[in-house]
Amino acid sequence: MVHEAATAAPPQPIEPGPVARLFQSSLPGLALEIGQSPIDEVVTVRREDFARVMETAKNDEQLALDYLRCLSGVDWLTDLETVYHLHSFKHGHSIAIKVRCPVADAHVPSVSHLWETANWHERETQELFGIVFDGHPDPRPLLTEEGLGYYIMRKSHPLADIEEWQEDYLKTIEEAKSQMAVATGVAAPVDEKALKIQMAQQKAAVIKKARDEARAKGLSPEDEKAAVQDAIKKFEEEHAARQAAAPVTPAKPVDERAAKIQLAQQKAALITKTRNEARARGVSPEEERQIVAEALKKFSEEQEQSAAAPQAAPAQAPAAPSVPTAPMDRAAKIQLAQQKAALITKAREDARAKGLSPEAERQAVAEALKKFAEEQQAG
Amino acid sequence: MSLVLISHNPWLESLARLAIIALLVPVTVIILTWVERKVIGRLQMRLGPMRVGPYGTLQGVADTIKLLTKEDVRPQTADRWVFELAPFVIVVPVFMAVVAIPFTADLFIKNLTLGLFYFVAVSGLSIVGFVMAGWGSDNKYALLGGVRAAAQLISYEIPLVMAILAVAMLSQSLNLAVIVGAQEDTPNIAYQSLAFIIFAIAGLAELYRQPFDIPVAESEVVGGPFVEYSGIRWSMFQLGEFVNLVLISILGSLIFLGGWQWPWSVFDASVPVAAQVAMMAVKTGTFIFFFMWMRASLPRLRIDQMMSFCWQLLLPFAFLQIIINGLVLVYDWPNEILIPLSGAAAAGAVYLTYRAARATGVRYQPGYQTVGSVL
Amino acid sequence: MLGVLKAIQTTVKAALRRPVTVQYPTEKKTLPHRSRGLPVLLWDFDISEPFCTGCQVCARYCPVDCMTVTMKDNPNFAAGKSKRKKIVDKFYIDYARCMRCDICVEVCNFDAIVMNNTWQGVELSRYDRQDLVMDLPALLRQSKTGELETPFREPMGVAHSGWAPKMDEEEERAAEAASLEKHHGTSPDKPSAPTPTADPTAEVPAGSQARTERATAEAPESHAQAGEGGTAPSAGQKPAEAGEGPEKEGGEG
Amino acid sequence: MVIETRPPHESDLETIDINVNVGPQHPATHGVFRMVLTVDGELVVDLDPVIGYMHRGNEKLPENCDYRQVIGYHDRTDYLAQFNTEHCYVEAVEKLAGIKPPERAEYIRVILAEINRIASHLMFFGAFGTDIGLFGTSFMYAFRDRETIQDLFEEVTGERMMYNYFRPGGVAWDLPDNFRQRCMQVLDSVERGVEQLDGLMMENEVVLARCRGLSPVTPEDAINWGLSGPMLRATGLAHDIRRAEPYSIYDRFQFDIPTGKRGDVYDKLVVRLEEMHQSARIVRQALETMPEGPIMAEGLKRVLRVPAGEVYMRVESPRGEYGVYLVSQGSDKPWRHKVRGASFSNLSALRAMAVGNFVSDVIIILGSIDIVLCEVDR
Repeated sequence: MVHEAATAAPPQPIEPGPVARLFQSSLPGLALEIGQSPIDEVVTVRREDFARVMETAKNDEQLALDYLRCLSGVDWLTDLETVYHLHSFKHGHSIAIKVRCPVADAHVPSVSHLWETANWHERETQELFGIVFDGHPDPRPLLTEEGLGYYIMRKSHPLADIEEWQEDYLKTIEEAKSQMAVATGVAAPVDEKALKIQMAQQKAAVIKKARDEARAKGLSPEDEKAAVQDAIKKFEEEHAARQAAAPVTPAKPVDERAAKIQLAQQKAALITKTRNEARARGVSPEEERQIVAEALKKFSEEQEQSAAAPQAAPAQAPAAPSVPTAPMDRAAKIQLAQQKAALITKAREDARAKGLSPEAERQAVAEALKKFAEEQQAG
Repeated sequence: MSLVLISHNPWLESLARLAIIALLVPVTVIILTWVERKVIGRLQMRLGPMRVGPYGTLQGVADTIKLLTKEDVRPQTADRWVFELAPFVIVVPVFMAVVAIPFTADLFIKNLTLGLFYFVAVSGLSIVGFVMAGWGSDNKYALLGGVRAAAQLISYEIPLVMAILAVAMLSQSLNLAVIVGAQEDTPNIAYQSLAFIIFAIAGLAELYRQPFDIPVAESEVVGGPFVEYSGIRWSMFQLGEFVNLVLISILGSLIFLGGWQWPWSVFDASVPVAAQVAMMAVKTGTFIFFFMWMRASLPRLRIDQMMSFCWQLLLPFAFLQIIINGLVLVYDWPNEILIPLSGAAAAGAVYLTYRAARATGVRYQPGYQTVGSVL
Repeated sequence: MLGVLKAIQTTVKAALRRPVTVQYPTEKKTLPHRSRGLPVLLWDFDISEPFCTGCQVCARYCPVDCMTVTMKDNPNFAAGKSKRKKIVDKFYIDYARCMRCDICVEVCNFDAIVMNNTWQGVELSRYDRQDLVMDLPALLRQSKTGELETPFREPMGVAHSGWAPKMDEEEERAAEAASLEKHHGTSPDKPSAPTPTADPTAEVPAGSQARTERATAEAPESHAQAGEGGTAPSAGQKPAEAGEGPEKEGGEG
Repeated sequence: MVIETRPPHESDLETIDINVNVGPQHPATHGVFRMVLTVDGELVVDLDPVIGYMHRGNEKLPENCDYRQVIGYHDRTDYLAQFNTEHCYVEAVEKLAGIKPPERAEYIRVILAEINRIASHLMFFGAFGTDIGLFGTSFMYAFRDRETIQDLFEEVTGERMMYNYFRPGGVAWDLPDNFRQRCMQVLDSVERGVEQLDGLMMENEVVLARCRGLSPVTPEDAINWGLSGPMLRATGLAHDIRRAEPYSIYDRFQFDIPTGKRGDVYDKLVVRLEEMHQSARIVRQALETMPEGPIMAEGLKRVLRVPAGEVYMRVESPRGEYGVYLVSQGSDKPWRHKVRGASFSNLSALRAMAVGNFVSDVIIILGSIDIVLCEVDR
């Protein structure tokens, strides 16, 4: 097979490029939307005749697009688009074929029977975008685990801002800010970012719950989606109603994570204690398990009483970042450093006044520092 | 027993000698781990251990301490006694073999008249240990490794024994001291060059070292039967392997390179003990270096290639060597005829392996599609 | 067997060549001039205050957001000693998160932050991840004590800050060459980034003068969100005049 | 190619095929990749690859980053050929935004990308040697040369691996003054190292016996599976994006495209070894004709806003075709940023290539694909 070096299709106004013209000739009378990207030509096709276009793309003599380079999904909020970049080894030309489908009915015919590599690409797009490829031999998710419930690459899936990753570190600053606000009596600024994230998580939970109910009732996929949609709408109205009813003043966030850890540790200690007693008494494994269970039940009842009691002791602010030394000797240290710095500048000044070379200057500074250190010991 | 250690009472005497061996062998193993890491490091253009002690000399000691203090874990679903006894089944036969191997004319524990026979019988036992370790640790990799070890060690046992048999035929005795004595003027390597080649390759396979480290291939079965062992149990496998390495090297230098006498015995009869020890050290050292050298430069064979290499090539040529010895002994031809005969057979074997390896394909230059620049 | 012999011969030939190991703690490889350790701040010895004015441009452009910067009014400015109206109050860099992508050094208008190219910048193992959060004194320590001799700053010709060349290359090359002879003499491997600021004899080369005007004029646009923590500067307010005083202790070899 | 898996034989001694988990934590999987092998004795009856352990959302996070902050993500998708991946992304942004980088910047990019290809192939030979059984020898030889290359990169960019050195419109800063002589010195020592690797592995009968004729791939299958790079060229197809669709200034250099004959594991070794020499050849030509001058396009504003549009830019990375499909809506953040990793398609063909061989062969076949898991899972 002779491979002449195909020159990149020159960018032209939207009148069809060479490959697009081939497409038009081999598929007469088909609605093709022609576009031009900096490297390849782009042909947008309706979903109904997508399968036929792909058949001809692969099997047609003139086109012979036998190499599927890249299959990517794009989320345009209103509808989902899949882009197929194809290349022909025989003629050396390449083209991008696009097909769109509405978000509600995200179905696209699969092309894994034409190109083997589409198998994995389609599985990945399916789990990240939620576009169902009809006729795919093995639609298991590829990268994420089963039953994730939401589609990561969709724009609707909230991308939490980077602050989200620094919770404990930022909590100290939030704490400091809210304490300072309380001290000065100014109302603590409402933290909309945390609110936004909470809202998104609740929404995802609502969607999941609605979907499970629908599946439990055994509805067909369409009305399952309808059920999910109105669940979301209901959730929004409630939220708006709650918002209007009582302006939310954020209660000081009790640090539940630390409390939870503490609770778990207490439980673990309790379990080991009861188990050792049971074993000391030489009890058979079943009774031993009952004893541990009772101890746990007793422990959880105590927890309820203590929770109903006045608010748990306010969680102590986690250690402020890296202020290890006691403030007193830090000031001394800074003071020492400043003296040293002043000494260095003075030594440098007179060295330069004498016009010494850089090395001699550095020695002068070093001696000054040594002398200063000896004075420190002596003093 | 000319050299008397403590007393003439045979029990006390052998007890003293066993004590020495029990002390001497672990020390040599510790030194050997250091030597191996240094030699392989040097072959790979790096320094090897340098941090523990001057030039890393205490590395072996540090490893031993780590292994002894490390907790030896046993998987819960492991077959308890099979798992726990496997290391002993591998190590004890090796130490038993040490008893029958004379290091020099009078430095040995017990020079048996059937020394070679005893050595071969005992070293065959450790194969059971591998299969026990493989089955006992209830781990798929260990199972695969154990089965591979059984296949390899059993099939390479036979050429090894044949090579030793050929030498024993020549010197008409199974007593190692007599064999060494027989090599007064010319070492057996000259007479039995084919047997020497078969002994070296089969010895390499017995030690499951490169290119025959299929049972413990770390990229395929991740350590084979030793996967689930740690701490002192794993160190016993390591001990067994290195003692085996020393033993086969010593045996090789005894029966092929003329033991502790050869170059001296050509000039004058009496050979001082120091010279004997030095001679033996040099010869064993060359063998050990040869094994380490192979480890640094050869990749691993596939299991079916290894098996076919043993059964279709090593074994027939081992029998050929025995037939040649038989002819020479029966018709009383002078031993010197063995040199060309055995040499020719060895050359034939080498050529056959060369052609077999090359049959799978010759290295060739890639086909170029020379398209100049588009300018 | 020829191939096997060739392989064996290769390993032996390799054994005869000198081993290449560098025994790290005792002998250390000399770090190249541009080596990127972790970011540190520079200390202006003449007015004995950091160069950083806390303008948070680096914190905004950091892809992993590992910096937290707060700003305060500069006491020296009130005392008339320094030109900087604002000075950095608290500056935290979380070394555990920083990926050393050098974007902060590129976007800093005041050349206040630089990549540490000494071994201390790399030897930072700690027992607790919290200790890797460096506060202001820790960040300034190295340039204060003069360990950081020649930090690498890209030559002026390049999109120094703001991804656009601020001035033409010849003028800047001339400015570099001038300041270079004065301090280093002709060092063989011309450190490609001599100190950009003026040399002590108060003769301010045109290059750095023009650059500081442009840095202040082009205050970070509306892009700047309110920096979290502490009094966030309103976007419009012009950061202080860049301190251009005599050459920095850190900068001078 | 239809794979007939052998029907389980009904001997009287009922044997079952065991599932061996060549798990995410295994020396031969070059990272976190898991193969569930159904094994009958030593013969692999079925293979189910499991990926996704390294999925870090490299396509979702850039939708929240400035166009310059995204470069860091490309260093971490293919961590053995960062300059090639950065080159691809940066070219994509330049094509969208219509920026023309100056000549010197193009030369710097080509030189560094080609040296990075040598470093990546060296890494392949090191890892492949360990898979096949060489006890670390090939690793040490390959890494000694790779260290010299990494030192050179550290002198240019300051980093040994995650460079973040290319920018849309040029490169971050200029080369050091002694770069030309240092580069020649590194190339010579690396070429000597490649000769050493060649001597150690390529004519070694054991390597020949194990790799020759192992899972041959026909050109039609290679195209159907979407293979690219050395995997494709090993089957005899001379498809190299630097030659088929020349980007940047690759059309100014003379170099050959090595191709194999039967697409088996040995051909892949031969092709990669030869590519290292060709890359050195390109670098030498580029070093002679590299002009002086600016290294950053003019008139770039502080915040780079890319006009709306889309582009699928592909580059010949050491593993194959590395593509970036960039869709922008005109803001300073990309709307959709899809990365086509070469190892993703190459790995999808593993099952078809591996079933029917021995366990030790499957390990080499996986090694010969030279996968980088971050590129597969993104």
